[in-house]
Amino acid sequence: MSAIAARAEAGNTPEIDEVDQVVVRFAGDSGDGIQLAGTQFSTTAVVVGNDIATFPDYPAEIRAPAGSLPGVSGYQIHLSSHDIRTPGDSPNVLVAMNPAALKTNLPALERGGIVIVNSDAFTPLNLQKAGYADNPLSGEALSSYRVIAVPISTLNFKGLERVELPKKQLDRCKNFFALGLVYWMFDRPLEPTLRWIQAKFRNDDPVGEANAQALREGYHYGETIEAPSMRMRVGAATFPPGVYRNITGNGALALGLVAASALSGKPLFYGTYPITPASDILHDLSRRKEYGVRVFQAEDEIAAIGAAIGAAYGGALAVTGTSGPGLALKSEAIGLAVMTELPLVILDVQRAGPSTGMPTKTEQSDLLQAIYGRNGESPVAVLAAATPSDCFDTALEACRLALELMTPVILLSDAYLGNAAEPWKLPELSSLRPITISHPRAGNGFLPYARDPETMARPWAIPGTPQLEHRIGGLEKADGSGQVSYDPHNHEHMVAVRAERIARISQRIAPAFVYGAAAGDVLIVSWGGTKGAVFTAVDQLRKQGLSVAAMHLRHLNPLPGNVGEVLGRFRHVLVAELNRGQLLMLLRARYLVGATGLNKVQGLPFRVSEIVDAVRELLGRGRRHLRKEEKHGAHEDRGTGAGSDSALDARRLRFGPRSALVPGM
Amino acid sequence: MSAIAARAEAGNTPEIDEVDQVVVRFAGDSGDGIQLAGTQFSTTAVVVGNDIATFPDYPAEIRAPAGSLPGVSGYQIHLSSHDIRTPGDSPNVLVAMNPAALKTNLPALERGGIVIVNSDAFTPLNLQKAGYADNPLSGEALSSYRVIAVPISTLNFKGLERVELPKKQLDRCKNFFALGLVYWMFDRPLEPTLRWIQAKFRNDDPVGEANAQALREGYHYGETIEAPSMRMRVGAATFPPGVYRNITGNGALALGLVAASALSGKPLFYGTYPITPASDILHDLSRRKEYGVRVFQAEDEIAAIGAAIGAAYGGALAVTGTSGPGLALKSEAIGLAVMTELPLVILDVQRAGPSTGMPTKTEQSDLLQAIYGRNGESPVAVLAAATPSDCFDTALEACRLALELMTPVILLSDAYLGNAAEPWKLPELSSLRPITISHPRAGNGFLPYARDPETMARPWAIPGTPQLEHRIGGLEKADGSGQVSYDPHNHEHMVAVRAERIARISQRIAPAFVYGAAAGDVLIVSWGGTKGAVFTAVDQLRKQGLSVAAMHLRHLNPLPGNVGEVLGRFRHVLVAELNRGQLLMLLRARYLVGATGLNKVQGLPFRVSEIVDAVRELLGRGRRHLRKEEKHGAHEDRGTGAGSDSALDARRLRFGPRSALVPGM
Amino acid sequence: MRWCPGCDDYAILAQVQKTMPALGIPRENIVIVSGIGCSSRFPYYMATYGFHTIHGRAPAIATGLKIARPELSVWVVTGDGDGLSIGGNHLLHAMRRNVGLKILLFNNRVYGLTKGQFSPTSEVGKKTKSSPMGSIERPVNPVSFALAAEATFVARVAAVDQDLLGKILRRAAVHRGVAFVEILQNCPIFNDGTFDSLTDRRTKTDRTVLLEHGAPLIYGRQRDRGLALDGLDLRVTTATGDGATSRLLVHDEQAPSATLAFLLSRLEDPVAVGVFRAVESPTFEDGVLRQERSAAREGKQADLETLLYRGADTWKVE
Amino acid sequence: MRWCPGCDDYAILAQVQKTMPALGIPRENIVIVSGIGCSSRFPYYMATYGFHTIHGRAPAIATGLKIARPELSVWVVTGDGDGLSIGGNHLLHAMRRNVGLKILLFNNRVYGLTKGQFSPTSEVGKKTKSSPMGSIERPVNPVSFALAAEATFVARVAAVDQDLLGKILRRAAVHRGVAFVEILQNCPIFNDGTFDSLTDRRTKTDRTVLLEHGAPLIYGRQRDRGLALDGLDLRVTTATGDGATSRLLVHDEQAPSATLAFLLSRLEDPVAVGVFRAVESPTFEDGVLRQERSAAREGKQADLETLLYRGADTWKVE
Ligand SMILES: Cc1ncc(C[n+]2csc(CCOP(=O)(O)OP(=O)(O)O)c2C)c(N)n1
Ligand SMILES: Cc1ncc(C[n+]2csc(CCOP(=O)(O)OP(=O)(O)O)c2C)c(N)n1
Ligand code: SF4
Ligand code: SF4
Ligand SMILES: [Mg+2]
Ligand SMILES: [Mg+2]
Repeated sequence: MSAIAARAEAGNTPEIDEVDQVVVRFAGDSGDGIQLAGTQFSTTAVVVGNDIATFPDYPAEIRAPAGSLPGVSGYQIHLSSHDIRTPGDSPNVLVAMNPAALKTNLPALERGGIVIVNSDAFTPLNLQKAGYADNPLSGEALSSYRVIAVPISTLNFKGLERVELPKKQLDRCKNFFALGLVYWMFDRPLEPTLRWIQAKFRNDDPVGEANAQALREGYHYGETIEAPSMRMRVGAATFPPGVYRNITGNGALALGLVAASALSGKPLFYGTYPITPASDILHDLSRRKEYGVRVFQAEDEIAAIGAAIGAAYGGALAVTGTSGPGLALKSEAIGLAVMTELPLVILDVQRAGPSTGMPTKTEQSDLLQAIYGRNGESPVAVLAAATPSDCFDTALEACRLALELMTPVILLSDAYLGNAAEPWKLPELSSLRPITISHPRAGNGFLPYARDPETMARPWAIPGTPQLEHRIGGLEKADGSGQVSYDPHNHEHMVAVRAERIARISQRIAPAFVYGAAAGDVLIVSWGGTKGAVFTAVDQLRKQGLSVAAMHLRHLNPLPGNVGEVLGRFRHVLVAELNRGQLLMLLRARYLVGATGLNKVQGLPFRVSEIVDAVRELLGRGRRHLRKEEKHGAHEDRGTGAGSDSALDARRLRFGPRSALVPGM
Repeated sequence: MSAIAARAEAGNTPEIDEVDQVVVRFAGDSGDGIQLAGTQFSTTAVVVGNDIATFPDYPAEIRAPAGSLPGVSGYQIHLSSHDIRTPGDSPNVLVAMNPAALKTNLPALERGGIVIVNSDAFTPLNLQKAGYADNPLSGEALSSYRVIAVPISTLNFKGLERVELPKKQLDRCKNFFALGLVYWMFDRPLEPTLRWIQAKFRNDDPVGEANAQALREGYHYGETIEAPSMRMRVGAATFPPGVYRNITGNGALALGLVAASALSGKPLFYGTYPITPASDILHDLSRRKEYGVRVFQAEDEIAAIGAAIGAAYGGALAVTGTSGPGLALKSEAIGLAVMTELPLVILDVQRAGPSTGMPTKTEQSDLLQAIYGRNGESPVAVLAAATPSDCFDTALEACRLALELMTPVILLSDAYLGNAAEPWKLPELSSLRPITISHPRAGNGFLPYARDPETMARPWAIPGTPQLEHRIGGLEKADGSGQVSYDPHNHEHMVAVRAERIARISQRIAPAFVYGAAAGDVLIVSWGGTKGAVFTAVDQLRKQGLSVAAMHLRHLNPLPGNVGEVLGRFRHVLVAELNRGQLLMLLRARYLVGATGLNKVQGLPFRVSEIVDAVRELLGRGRRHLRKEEKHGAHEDRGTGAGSDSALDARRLRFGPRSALVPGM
Repeated sequence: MRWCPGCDDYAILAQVQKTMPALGIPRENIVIVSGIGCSSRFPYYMATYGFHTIHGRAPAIATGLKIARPELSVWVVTGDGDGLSIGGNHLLHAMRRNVGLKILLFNNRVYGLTKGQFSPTSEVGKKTKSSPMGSIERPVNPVSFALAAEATFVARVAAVDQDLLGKILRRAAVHRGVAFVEILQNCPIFNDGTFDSLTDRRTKTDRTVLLEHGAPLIYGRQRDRGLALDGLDLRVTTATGDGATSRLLVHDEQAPSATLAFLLSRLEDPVAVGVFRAVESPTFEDGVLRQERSAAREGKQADLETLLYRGADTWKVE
Repeated sequence: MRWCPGCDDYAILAQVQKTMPALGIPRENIVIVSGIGCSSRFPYYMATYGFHTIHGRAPAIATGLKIARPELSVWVVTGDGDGLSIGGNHLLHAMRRNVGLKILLFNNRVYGLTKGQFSPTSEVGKKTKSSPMGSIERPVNPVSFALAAEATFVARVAAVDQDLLGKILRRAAVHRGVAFVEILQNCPIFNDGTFDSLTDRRTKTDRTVLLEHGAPLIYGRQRDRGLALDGLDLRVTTATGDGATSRLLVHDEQAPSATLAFLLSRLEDPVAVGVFRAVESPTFEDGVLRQERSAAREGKQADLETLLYRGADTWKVE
């Protein structure tokens, strides 16, 4: 039970509690403006000085019917007076705008938590759509929570009586009413949101007026509630000095690309085709024409990467962005970039697969596709961003590698990172290292596949340069001259060279950073958006006196040079990822390490507790099974009938039981 | 030195030597009819009762200029009076129709071997095109070989004086002249080839007449040669009783698909887009309309697999075929077949990559693409054929798995297998097991994602069946109902189910077969077209008293159940493949076995001696380095300069030095 | 259902649901194949067989199905992005081959499902999330595209024009060969009102001309305007007064050449709706069946034994 | 060089090599982008920049290059398979966008490089390795396709008609916007003689009509035949005798509507060669530059500091 729930139960507390941190989730119909309410709440939190982490969880690609379960949109915010890294495991406060929102989100709420519901929405029809036989507001269903049932729709209408707008439009303001109420509850200023409304709507636009008024009404309604221990205050966190802004992963990726363009002096070309959850990068970059960013919305993903390859050939900082299905389509063209050794950055904002899968949900299941998903031996560099703001740094690094080493680079993000927001301490401009590129100039004896002795990069001779006219293409090249070659030994040599070009990156990059114990019982290995949950779990486990550390990898191909050595320092290696064990396989193959996987494939990020429990289990101290699937045995039985037992066996066989570490060779 | 070279040197032998086996290579311009001569020679060998194995080695996709080095076409035949498995490491006899053919092929010829050259083609221009400063026929260049220089063009013209055809066309018959000479040398009957000519040309067609005449002229010319120890005879091999035919891998694949159609009672649908080296399957199946085969040449590879998926949904035995770049394009659509659990066979006749690579050359570098080259967790079954005739059995098995388990299956062949030929003992019709399929019939409560408890296959309800109307698609499905579902636990469950469906295949398939020692020092693991070379190497090594065995895998995903156990029985595991270690990675990851790779990436199949040497080296008895790349250090230095040393280090690091086996878990 | 309130997709669905049962095709013989997009969710709302495939590939998948099962009634539902952007080539080739598919392209001139980027049918200057300063691409005209691709039945109709939609759906259903129908569809969320002037009762009759085979091209609230040929161009003229009708162009959907249809497809004021073209031509699946039958007729045996033992030179080892 | 002896690709190469230097474009500013096919080996034989890419994607790759570097002269070389089969969609969209590419499509009506399968331009009934009983697909007409895709410059010429080829190449080079040229190319190995009647000296003048802007459409050995309009169709008529010329249609490559060009593109006897259409329209790359300049003009700052520190709400922690 969190401090908040505990206090709420105590029932007798000062008017406004000071709490360390709180997790709030807004939930409602996708038409209810939940994402907007959530964003406003987090902006205000940031203004007030909290550290925050957010997790917007949209309904899927489809437009959901009002009041239905799949139509529920959620936005979770973790606010804290200290440093936090995840949007929180389970909300302390849930705002549910209708029965469906309550139904889907209640299981996540902590016991004893606070539920604010729009009681007006609990109509027989809506209850039925949500699959409630009885109205949960009247029975015992919510007895273990603190319920604040507010007729939000009615009160909102009443408060907006004087605004001249159709009823339908007035009703759309109820998210602001709810937001106002939550602001009251957390003792937040209304100004930041009022300012936003002012900027967004013309002065005389009644919609702006209605929203502002609804917000105030909600706040004032709070004042009238007669219930104890409802209000709390989360103090400001101490941040390192600097200038901050709030940023999502997709926003940071876009900024990182534009920054790389500035740092390299190469114009940014972004070729893409819209796809969830990567489209926001397109939208963002489309608005940056003054930076010389040329955005090309192509007819499909193949044309998008094709255009990017053409732009790279022409001397641009060429980037193409997509999600998993689009990456699959780009496979063949990536091979062309490998063969022609052109600089190219490929963004994959991963989503839950296979196939169309669950397009708005997060997953980390494109790693092996990124590394191996092409014909022939065609190595590329693969990186993954760890947090929303790390998307900026990772984008910079991907561009740097691509441009300095003349290679395609795949950057993996995911739906969670892409949409989640956090405060970001802006880098000092002076700390941003320029990206150095030198194009060869006119001269004799030009060899398009001559190589830099250190980086093995070939020269980037761009059209328009006199005397360097040359031909490149997808057929095997003779090293040096770049002429088409079918010589068997040249081919073997070039295959080795292409591998080596990438392998050498491990000499350029920082060694993998180990967080927590330097050696000991358990090393959790992670990559991508799971970093926050993993590091938080390490903190908790270490507080529990366990010898645990985490190694989070930004570079997946090649791996940093020290990985094998670090693995060897721990008794157990647990590889935590939102897939069925993709990094796990790479580590086992390369280091012959008997690592175990902690895998979750639910379209959701890890909860901290899942990692904590897994480590305790691994050390024989846990109370539940390690493998996620086993937890849902009942569910599985339903589907597979007699098969489920052997299903588990087969899976266990796949990577073996939690085994002792076999040191890497 | 082979028996043949030895005898030739002895210089004093009976008129026609009896030899055990011989390797002959025809080489010349792609316009010289080399492939035809080679095919005729092998057909005759087969008629005479030899066991044979062939290796056609075309010039690349490009039309090569006459007389140039890249324009050389080769056809190697191994004929033997006993059971053989490879086209032979190095030819004993080389027929070189011009200087370029001599230049490219001489290095492969055994010392002391016989060279037949068309001396007419050794003109200054041709010598220059081949890069010969001096005419090799006049200097010492060929002193370690037995050279038969024949003015083939002149003699051919003379012999065809009376045939009424333009000179250019008469000249085209010189391949038949050369073939006639080789028939004389090996004491072969002309009848099979004469019969072929008769069937091919109308009786009064002067081209047919010219070819037949040229063949006879060549033979008779042989009679006039005054040189000792020129002729040899390879006796008939003893084959198990049965009916035989000669077959290439692509031919066998096509036959296997049609046979599977007959055995399953499902019409065959083949959707494809032409691509080297898979196009011959298209050509073959296009001529089988009487079998109800519907071939669709689509506008691209995506449409080809799309159409196949549509046909599968409609109830056909649906197949799509391509090579590596085409497989890359099909990635996204394969994911759809995974999600919709439709039966689909995907053929990949691999070629040297990456990108366009070397389109006519062989390689095994699409294995990881086949297993992992898609977004999300999207497992499919992956099989590989081992020999040309095994393509038939593997095609049958792929179809059986797809149809019985409702899953996409990828079948890997390669350019070598596709074009190589061998005698094939036809299966008894009664030995071909029917493929059993049951479509659900009209009825209530139909669940499109209900599962067979054993195979986990969902029902194949095809349009046209009353009452089973249902919807499928690429969005995540609820198990059972097949409705779109975003439920986190359902997703996790379905991801597990899809994995398990494939994993269970290991219970249906035969355990991996071990050839040679049951346990001991070295286990060579191989897959695909390398089987012949590996098994032959095992024979040789065992004759040398070494404790060696081979495990050849037809099933790459999932692996047979006994693999881990077999690996554990050997001190060293050597994984031989024509890539940089793809199966090696899978085995190391899964079994934590410290296996070593024997890798060759030259666009060419293994030579037996390369495997023999590698094993001896592994056991400390060899005389050369293990890793192929190291052998070409000089070559590598040329390209990478200072980098090559660390290149090797990096590679060594990658999979470690030959290490002791860590038993699988 | 899962479209936004007020989406025209509901109107199309309603009409399709109404029309289908009247076609006399058993429900189990109808298959609806779609790609990805709001429009492509269509199969879920039909009680027929349905396949919600991947983005842009529905025409290819439907082609395979139709070749394998020519007796089925195969419908493709696609959008302006699905069908003309990523899937343009498949659509083109399906039409060129005259595969007997019924293709419904819901044109809302925007990418709906991905929340509002410009599409290949968006107008020049269109401001969207991905074209904040206006699109600079000249739009594809779906009907012209279908005509150039040699489609044998080509029509255009607004979603809300329920009667005409029903009529066209029925005609498409019975057409032998490919039928292409562009359906003008409003997306109230991301591109509201884009076809308003063509569908609004007050402006519709002045802004659209209904194509009727054999009838002169007359339109306008008072039916006082018409179209006449002016060399190779179309000209608006009065449809009343002396000799007016004789000046007017008469629509011929069966014209051997597609020129008239092509001209009509490009009209912008008025916009032509109805059937542009309806001609007969051998279908792809008929060609497949014909060759199959003729191969069988040539007396070629087709059983396993023939396949393996008689297809090539064999020899026997005793 | 690596085409078969007698291949028409040599003729095209010869003319391109002859024409390019005369264009006044510095060699280093010329880039030839090709796909995969015999035709696509073209860049290797030019001393300019060249990119031999992957099958069908050359128009997309060239589009990216042209957007990034509008000042370059970017040529696309493609085949009937590369450009109209796998690459049809990219070609369509490049033309629709009016990207300033010069596209040469070598049409030999067969897949040459993969050794002789039918292509999207092969005639119905064509027997090839993959259509042993004859192709059942209706061919695409590349010129009609380009016109429907709104290409602003469209021409057709036989490879062996060197003078005309040269003339057209020069015009394509200076055209602002996309230029599409179908080059009829004989493949002596897999499709020998497919255009013989159009290129053979004896039949050529009777079988082809040369389009000349502003001139009446006259052809024939004696220049005694001409083309006249018959409603919306073209009709062959005599070009001599009373009032003949006034009856004849006059070619207008600049006609605002593509109708005439479309009609001419479909002629089969005679076949039209020359420039079908040459009109002006804003190019894609100009649109890109225009928006870029106007964004800059709006006075928006564009440096790293603005990007990071001024683009959004920030706050300072001391
Ligand atoms: C391979 C792939 N690329 C991109 C997407 C994302 N996507 C889904 S629908 C769509 C466009 C839909 O537009 P349209 O076809 O006009 O349909 P509408 O939603 O407007 O009905 C896109 C780009 C995808 N699902 N798959
Ligand atoms: C992805 C992919 N699919 C298929 C091929 C095989 N392929 C190479 S060229 C070609 C067709 C060439 O035809 P065309 O464009 O007409 O060129 P031509 O050789 O006739 O000049 C094909 C199918 C390939 N290289 N890549
Ligand atoms: S986004 Fe537009 S097209 Fe899609 S469902 Fe909503 S209204 Fe309809
Ligand atoms: S195959 Fe045909 S198109 Fe290709 S090079 Fe030879 S003649 Fe030319
Ligand atoms: Mg749309
Ligand atoms: Mg061609």
